Amino acid sequence: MADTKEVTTPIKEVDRVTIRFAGDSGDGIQLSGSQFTLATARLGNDLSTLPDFPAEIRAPAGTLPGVSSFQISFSENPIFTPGDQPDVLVVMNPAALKVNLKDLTDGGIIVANANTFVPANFKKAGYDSNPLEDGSLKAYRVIPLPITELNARALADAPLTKKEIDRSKNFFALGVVYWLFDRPVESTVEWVQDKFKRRPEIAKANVTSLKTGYNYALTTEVFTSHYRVRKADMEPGEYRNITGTEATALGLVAAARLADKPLFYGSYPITPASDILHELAKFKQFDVRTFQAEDEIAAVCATIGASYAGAVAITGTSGPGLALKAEAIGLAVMTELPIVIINVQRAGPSTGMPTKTEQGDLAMAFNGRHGESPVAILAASSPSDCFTMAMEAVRIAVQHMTPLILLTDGYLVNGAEPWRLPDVEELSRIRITQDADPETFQPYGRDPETLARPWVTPGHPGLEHRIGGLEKAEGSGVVSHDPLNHERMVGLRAEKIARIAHDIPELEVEGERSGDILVLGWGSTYGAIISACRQMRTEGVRVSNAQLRYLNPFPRNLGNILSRFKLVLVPELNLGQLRDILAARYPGNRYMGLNKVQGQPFKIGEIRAKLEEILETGVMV
Amino acid sequence: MADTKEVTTPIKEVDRVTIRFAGDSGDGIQLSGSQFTLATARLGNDLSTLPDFPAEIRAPAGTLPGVSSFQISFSENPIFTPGDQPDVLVVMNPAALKVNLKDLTDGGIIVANANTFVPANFKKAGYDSNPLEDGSLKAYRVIPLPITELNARALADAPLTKKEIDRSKNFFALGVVYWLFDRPVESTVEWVQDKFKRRPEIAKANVTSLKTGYNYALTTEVFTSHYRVRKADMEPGEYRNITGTEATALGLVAAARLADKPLFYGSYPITPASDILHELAKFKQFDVRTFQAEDEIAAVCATIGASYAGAVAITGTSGPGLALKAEAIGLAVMTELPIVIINVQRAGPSTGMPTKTEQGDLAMAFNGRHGESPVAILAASSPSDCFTMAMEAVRIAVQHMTPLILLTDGYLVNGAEPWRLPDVEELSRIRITQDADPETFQPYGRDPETLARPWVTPGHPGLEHRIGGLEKAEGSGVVSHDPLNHERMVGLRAEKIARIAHDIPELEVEGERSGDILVLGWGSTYGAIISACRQMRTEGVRVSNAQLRYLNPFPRNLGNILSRFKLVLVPELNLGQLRDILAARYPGNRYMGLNKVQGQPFKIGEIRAKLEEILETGVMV
Amino acid sequence: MATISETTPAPSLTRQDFISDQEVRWCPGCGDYAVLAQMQKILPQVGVARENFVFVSGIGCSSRFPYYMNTYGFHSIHGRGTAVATGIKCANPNLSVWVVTGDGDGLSIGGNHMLHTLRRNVDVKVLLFNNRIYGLTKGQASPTSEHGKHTKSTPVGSIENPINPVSFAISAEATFVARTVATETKHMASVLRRAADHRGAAFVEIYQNCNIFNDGTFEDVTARDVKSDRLVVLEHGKPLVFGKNSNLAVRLHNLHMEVGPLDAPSNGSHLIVHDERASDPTLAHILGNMRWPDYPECIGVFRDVRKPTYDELLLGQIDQAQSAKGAGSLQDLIHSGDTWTIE
Amino acid sequence: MATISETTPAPSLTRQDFISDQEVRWCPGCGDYAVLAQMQKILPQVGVARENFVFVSGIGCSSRFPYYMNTYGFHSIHGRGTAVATGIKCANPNLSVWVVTGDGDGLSIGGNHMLHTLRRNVDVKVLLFNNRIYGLTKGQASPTSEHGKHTKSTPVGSIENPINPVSFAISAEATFVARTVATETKHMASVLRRAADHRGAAFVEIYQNCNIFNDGTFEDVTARDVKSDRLVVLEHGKPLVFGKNSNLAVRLHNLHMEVGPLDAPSNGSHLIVHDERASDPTLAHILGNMRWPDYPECIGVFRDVRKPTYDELLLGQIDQAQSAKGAGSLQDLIHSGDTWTIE
Ligand SMILES: Cc1ncc(C[n+]2csc(CCOP(=O)(O)OP(=O)(O)O)c2C)c(N)n1
Ligand SMILES: Cc1ncc(C[n+]2csc(CCOP(=O)(O)OP(=O)(O)O)c2C)c(N)n1
Ligand code: SF4
Ligand code: SF4
Ligand SMILES: [Mg+2]
Ligand SMILES: [Mg+2]
Repeated sequence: MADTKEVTTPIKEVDRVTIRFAGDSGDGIQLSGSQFTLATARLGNDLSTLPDFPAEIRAPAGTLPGVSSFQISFSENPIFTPGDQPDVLVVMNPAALKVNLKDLTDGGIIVANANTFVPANFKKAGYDSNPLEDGSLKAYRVIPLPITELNARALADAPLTKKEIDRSKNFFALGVVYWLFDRPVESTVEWVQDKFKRRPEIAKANVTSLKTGYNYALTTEVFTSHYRVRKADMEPGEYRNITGTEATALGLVAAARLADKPLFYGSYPITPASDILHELAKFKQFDVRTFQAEDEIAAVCATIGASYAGAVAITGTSGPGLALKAEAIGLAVMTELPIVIINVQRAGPSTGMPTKTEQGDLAMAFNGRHGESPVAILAASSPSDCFTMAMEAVRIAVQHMTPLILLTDGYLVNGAEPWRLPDVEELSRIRITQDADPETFQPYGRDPETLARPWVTPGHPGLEHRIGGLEKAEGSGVVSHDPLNHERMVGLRAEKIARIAHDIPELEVEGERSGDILVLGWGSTYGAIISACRQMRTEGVRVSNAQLRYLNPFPRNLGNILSRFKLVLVPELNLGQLRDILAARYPGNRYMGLNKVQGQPFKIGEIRAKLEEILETGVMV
Repeated sequence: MADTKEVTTPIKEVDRVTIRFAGDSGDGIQLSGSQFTLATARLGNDLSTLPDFPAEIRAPAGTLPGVSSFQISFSENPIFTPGDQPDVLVVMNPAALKVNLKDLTDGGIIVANANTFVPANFKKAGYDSNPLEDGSLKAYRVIPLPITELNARALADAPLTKKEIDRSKNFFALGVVYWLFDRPVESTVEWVQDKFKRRPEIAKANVTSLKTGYNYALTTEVFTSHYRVRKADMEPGEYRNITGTEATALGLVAAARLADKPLFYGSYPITPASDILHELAKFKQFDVRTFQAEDEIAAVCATIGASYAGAVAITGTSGPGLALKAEAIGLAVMTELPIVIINVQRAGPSTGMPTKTEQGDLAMAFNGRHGESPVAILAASSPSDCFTMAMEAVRIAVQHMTPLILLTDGYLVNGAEPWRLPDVEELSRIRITQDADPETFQPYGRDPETLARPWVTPGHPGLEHRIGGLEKAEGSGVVSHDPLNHERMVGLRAEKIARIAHDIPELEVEGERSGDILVLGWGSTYGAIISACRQMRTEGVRVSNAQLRYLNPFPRNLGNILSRFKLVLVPELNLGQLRDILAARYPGNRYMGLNKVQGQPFKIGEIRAKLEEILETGVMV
Repeated sequence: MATISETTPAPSLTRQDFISDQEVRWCPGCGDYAVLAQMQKILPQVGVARENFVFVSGIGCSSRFPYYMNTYGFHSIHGRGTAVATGIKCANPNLSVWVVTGDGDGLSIGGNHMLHTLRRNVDVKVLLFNNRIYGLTKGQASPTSEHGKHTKSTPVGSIENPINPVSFAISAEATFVARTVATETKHMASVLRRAADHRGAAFVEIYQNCNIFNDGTFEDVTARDVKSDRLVVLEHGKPLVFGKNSNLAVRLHNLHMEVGPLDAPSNGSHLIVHDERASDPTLAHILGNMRWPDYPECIGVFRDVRKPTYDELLLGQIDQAQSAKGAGSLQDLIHSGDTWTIE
Repeated sequence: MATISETTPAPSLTRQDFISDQEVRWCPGCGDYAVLAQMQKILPQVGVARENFVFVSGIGCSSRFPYYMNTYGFHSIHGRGTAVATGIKCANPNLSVWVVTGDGDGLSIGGNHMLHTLRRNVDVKVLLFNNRIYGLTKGQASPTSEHGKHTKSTPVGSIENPINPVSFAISAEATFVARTVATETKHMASVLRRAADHRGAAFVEIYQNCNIFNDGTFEDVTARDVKSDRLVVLEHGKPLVFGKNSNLAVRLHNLHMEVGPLDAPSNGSHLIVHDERASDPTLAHILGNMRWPDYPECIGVFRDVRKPTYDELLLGQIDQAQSAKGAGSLQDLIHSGDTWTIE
């Protein structure tokens, strides 16, 4: 809890707080988290959240693998990550404590449901004695509350079963935390009343639990003080909190609308990409046609077919699925059809750690197909940026007639942040110009600027033609085995992708435009990098940062930017895939990797630590 | 026909000759070519051959797409390619002339079956008038022979149908060429007699045609002189002419024998890899178990299963198939099982030009899987080198417990060259040491030197264990989601591959060990590169060359070699895939690409031309 | 650009209109030519404008078919024609979509997509050119090759059991299943014509001779001199009578078929009347499983039932959502959920 | 290293010997537990040494099965268990190879490998845990999900037609096809036991409840109070009699099944005697196709026939080559063909 200032009342003002709620999958942790988030957002804090689900669907209650958690960081300042380390840990059982304690900041607060710290439970979590009592937590401020009991007492008269009563104890805990951080309970009360309108007795019990928790914290003196985080200075507008998944889905729907075409989404379920399918399946009124294919290959092939027939056509998957789609993406390269392949990266290789995040698929996005098979590549940098980049993906694919890979990852799609809602009127239409005159029509004729071929779909009289995976003659598109034609076509396909550089924004550098160190990240490392660099700049360190969201082609000013720094530090959640590509494309610069492959996002502190190490060891001289 | 010297007899001695036989698929072209090759080999010339098949199975007779050809180059000196341009073109019909003329060297000889140059035929080939007569060939020495007619006359008394008689006209043509290059007909006579022992009347006719052709050339004065190429100075030993496909198959069989294990080959047919399957299917007496899978994914998965159960397990395919196998190769990476994936590269992307050669899959071999998923990579450099590299592939895979990709290509596998037969006693055994004591057995324990885990196969009591695609705990191999374990395992898998560098030969440089220009190729470009560089060195140019056959890891001295040259020229049949990898791995050197993407191998002259350009433009200064 | 035309017949199309400008590149004598010719002949009769036909294929000799049709065409990748076609149909259900595939393309690498396309009842017409061999790759065994067959990949004989394409399609619950013979041009034309009219997944197996790598593979039943005694032509509502002089019949005895003279005394067996429209697939299964030399083989339509197609249901759900909720407003969608305002 | 032991029973294995040290990670209440328990119970009886068992799986909740078996185990990738198992069997036919798969793993992404593994009669035992849902990925429709089913991926109902796994396996010509119910532990044990003894491709569908994402999906036929009237237990050589008081029977009427009281008058229909060993798959098909609510559903062994297995034939060809040509000499092989000598 950086920078606490004593005030005269028992309320302390702090500028940033990170809280983690943790408990069994069945403890309603995600719900508590999202309610706290909403209340916080309404107060005008900037915030960022991240849930963490167990790898097992529902491991036995009280076990370590069964622990679920939700982290929120909120601040009066702009915020880009859900926080490196929680300041407060709310744990509903011993397993939750065991799993999460290592992340808690020194001197942090632990709010624990003391009723669950009985021998059977703490042993299941691997404790020999009760950690709340054996002194092992003395580095922290432990607040043990008999939550189950207090909650049951509060609801003694409710017309509910014991199980039902128990199920509302997360609201009691939430009430306590609301008081602790001075949030109003109203938004949650409204939500509960709406959610349980058909079961008013449950609604009532939850509200009672919530308020009782709040009041309990207020009136008893378990906390010596409580905290307030001031409103952030956010751009005026309407906001909602949005996950990367939701933003991706909305971006696709919006893009299809803006292109005035139906949206086709062909996909085979895979964690953590499946939720895009679930989201899109809800939007049938927007003429969204979802197809759950029999496998990833069918998904991408149907997507190619849908594109051929004129839909805005998307397929989404995660690493293993992208590998399976490789051959068919090559077909889209050869047929020059616009499809977007969303790859929600997860920790590999192979099945790896499916619920964990990683940036291990960049090299595959570039090179994971046989032959010279270039595709456009984008990466989203934050949950809400998924909206923008999904729209950009569609725009670029259809305007440049190319398959495009959009990289996100597990961290991005599950994370959430406030999103300032765009006005639909402000979004620009996606124009597809492809008049084709039957007299002069050339299936592989090209737009002189973009080199895009026309997107002529079946149903147009006089334009009947055949396409396919064999090499095409320039212009006519008929099958050709001519050696020089092949070389020209290989060149044209590469050049077509290269020219997208004219149609994307230049890379922006934060900090000085030239200097000693540029921290250059891509995709989801944005939050940690910008946070670390801003912090260090306030401390007077000369470090600049930039984040790549357009990866193939790179922004046209990238080479120039790189050449203006003595050292380019490239933090990646892999062994250095971007760094290798930069070294090949822009030789002559000095690159250094900061590579983490732990299935977890960067912490701000890790980026800082690396920068400090660079400054200290004087490698810069 | 470089360097002809006049002698007193009408025989001219020449040091190298390149002949191309061409005709309809049904004209027996491949047969003529292989017979000529055998006769030439027996004379002690060094040689290299390359067939060229039409993309269509059997296009209509007399059409351009139906033309098949066979090229042989032979010399008194060491020879590494089938020749840039034929000196002699033997054409059995107008289409064959049309397709092949552009390659003929200026002043070259055309032997044509004049009987086929009738209007119906030469029009089918796209000629308006008879090219043998209209003066359009005056830059060449045209020898029109009425082969069909002469052959029919020679066999007037044979007890054969007209069709059967016609079918032997290729032997007539062959006889003419035998005389022209002073080869004895005996080897072919023997072959014919053996081949047609059940149909002696056919055997007799073929022999008659052959001898009549020979005598016709001898006695008529259609040729003003004939040619002789002296014996090459070849290493003593027993030789056979071998294609890349045959050498690959033999290498695999040999390796399995040397490892004392059954050979499993799981594959799905695809041009140009299918022939490996066909070859291996013949070797059942060597305990070769071929499995024609339902697709490439099943092929690689069965191969993984076979490896798991203890076979030397190989899967072979071509580009599109390698793309399909990507996900499963990741499984072999995670389970650290030894499999060899042979990729016979062809021109991509997508279906591309399936019968044409290319080196477009190197980047995919390196990066074509999700996550950090390193595999070993080798490439064969000539047809007979396929034997060596197939054995090396098996040796490295099983001794280092890793999937390994062996890259060949269409040019290599169809090309042939004399191969000095190894003595089986000289081949070293492939030792697999993996004693595992049930008391201490660790499925992911590692050899301290290689980091290989033990290859313990089902059937061993007390060593029962489980493996799979989820991340493994170091040592025990149980499923682990521990962040630091993951990072360690990612590192170990990378390091295991890196350490193979200690177990492979250093890269050899031909020419000076340091200097201005190093021509660095990989795989099948060997022949063109070494020929060009040797030529230029004899001409006094300071250029060195080296050929990579071990690509991941690179030979341990590569970095050092690269740093000793001012410029590294990297010729590749792609857009620069190796060059990019070198630039990333060994920055600070100056690389230049020589890239050809025409579905065809490099010509010696193309490498020379590039070197000359470099020397002339003075980029070196 | 011209807009998508309705599915009304162009005034007067002829066979010629369906011939593309590409030279046909099959081996002389290949069975594929006959299918092409019949297809070009029947399409003008189907009542669909030329621009609304799409031919999709995978890879194989047979899969070059689309190049020769002067319609929209997509020569995709090996085994995936059905998947590509599914996407096309979802994007534009107005199109008449045909998939041309081989025994390798459709039943080996593409077997799974075939299965799922058929069970979903996607409205595509699948023509499986069965030559019991891999033609394009020059002669390996295919999933329909006979047990024991010698091919390049099985030099001492195949050790696999062949798939029966018709049985496969019936199990997959294709709503239209038929078999014909490339050399029986009239029969083939009528089967193609019926497939064209079917709404839903139509599967047609075509016995096709590959004269280069598997010459005569179906001769045992299709040769001129034997075919009338070895091919039973199925006709809806008619008993299974066949033979040179219509003197033979197929009878059912319990669950087994028996073949004998039409006038043989019934010993517990009875003549079967063919019923394409049976919702129960049992009869179709039994007929599909009749294989030479144990039985004569059946050609014609085994099954023709109408069920809602995938694309009808897909678009139906969209229509329903739109009539229930109105065609979605993007502004509302973006502004939905728990929002708040910062001023 | 110890050498591969012969397939003789280790002296005295017990259930305990087959329990691995890994904590079982399925949801409390999941149907998978029962299968695991029965498997661990029957394996000691099979007469195969523990080290010769291999459990292979793809990905899914069910596919975690191998971790819990103290045998050799391979948790491969999604849908590919059967292909991996095929390779294992080719490399070492001595092993008893089991594939554990789910309705998604085995019939969606893995459908093609399943088809080809069964038709090749590879000697593997496939257990398909059918819970009619994707469990591991948290509740999408699977290829066995009912038409109209609401799931995460089909919020207004699935528009696909489900695959019937037993019919699929019968069409694929699996030589052993059975169905059982995870909650019927004794029946399940006996079916698993028989699968273990079968030589050739054995396919067992197991009705398995996913209490988290598809609770009660088979309750209609498996619930305690209805099951005796809705499940017909197949027994070879016995008529299809069922019901609480064995008072109901399944009869054949032409090609259709009829269900009624055992003592109903035969109006052209007749009682069927179950014949697992029929080479003709028709009866098995008809029985497999009986689905609630039109019919009671059959459990037990639909088909059990012996045919040469893929691995027997593969190794047979090798033996034959070796006895004809002798175990190949590498020296001869390398020196074969047209060779010449340079001195
Ligand atoms: C991914 C992939 N694998 C393999 C091939 C090679 N291939 C092309 S066609 C074919 C099989 C052809 O047989 P079939 O489908 O029966 O068609 P036919 O040529 O007999 O008409 C194969 C294996 C390919 N093109 N792509
Ligand atoms: C290539 C690939 N695609 C998708 C997935 C995600 N995935 C894992 S299991 C599964 C389906 C599980 O359903 P099922 O096979 O029925 O098994 P269950 O969990 O129900 O036992 C899916 C789609 C994956 N792991 N790999
Ligand atoms: S190879 Fe066979 S199937 Fe292919 S074109 Fe030739 S004859 Fe037809
Ligand atoms: S999700 Fe369903 S199938 Fe998976 S473990 Fe839980 S109950 Fe079992
Ligand atoms: Mg075929
Ligand atoms: Mg399931």
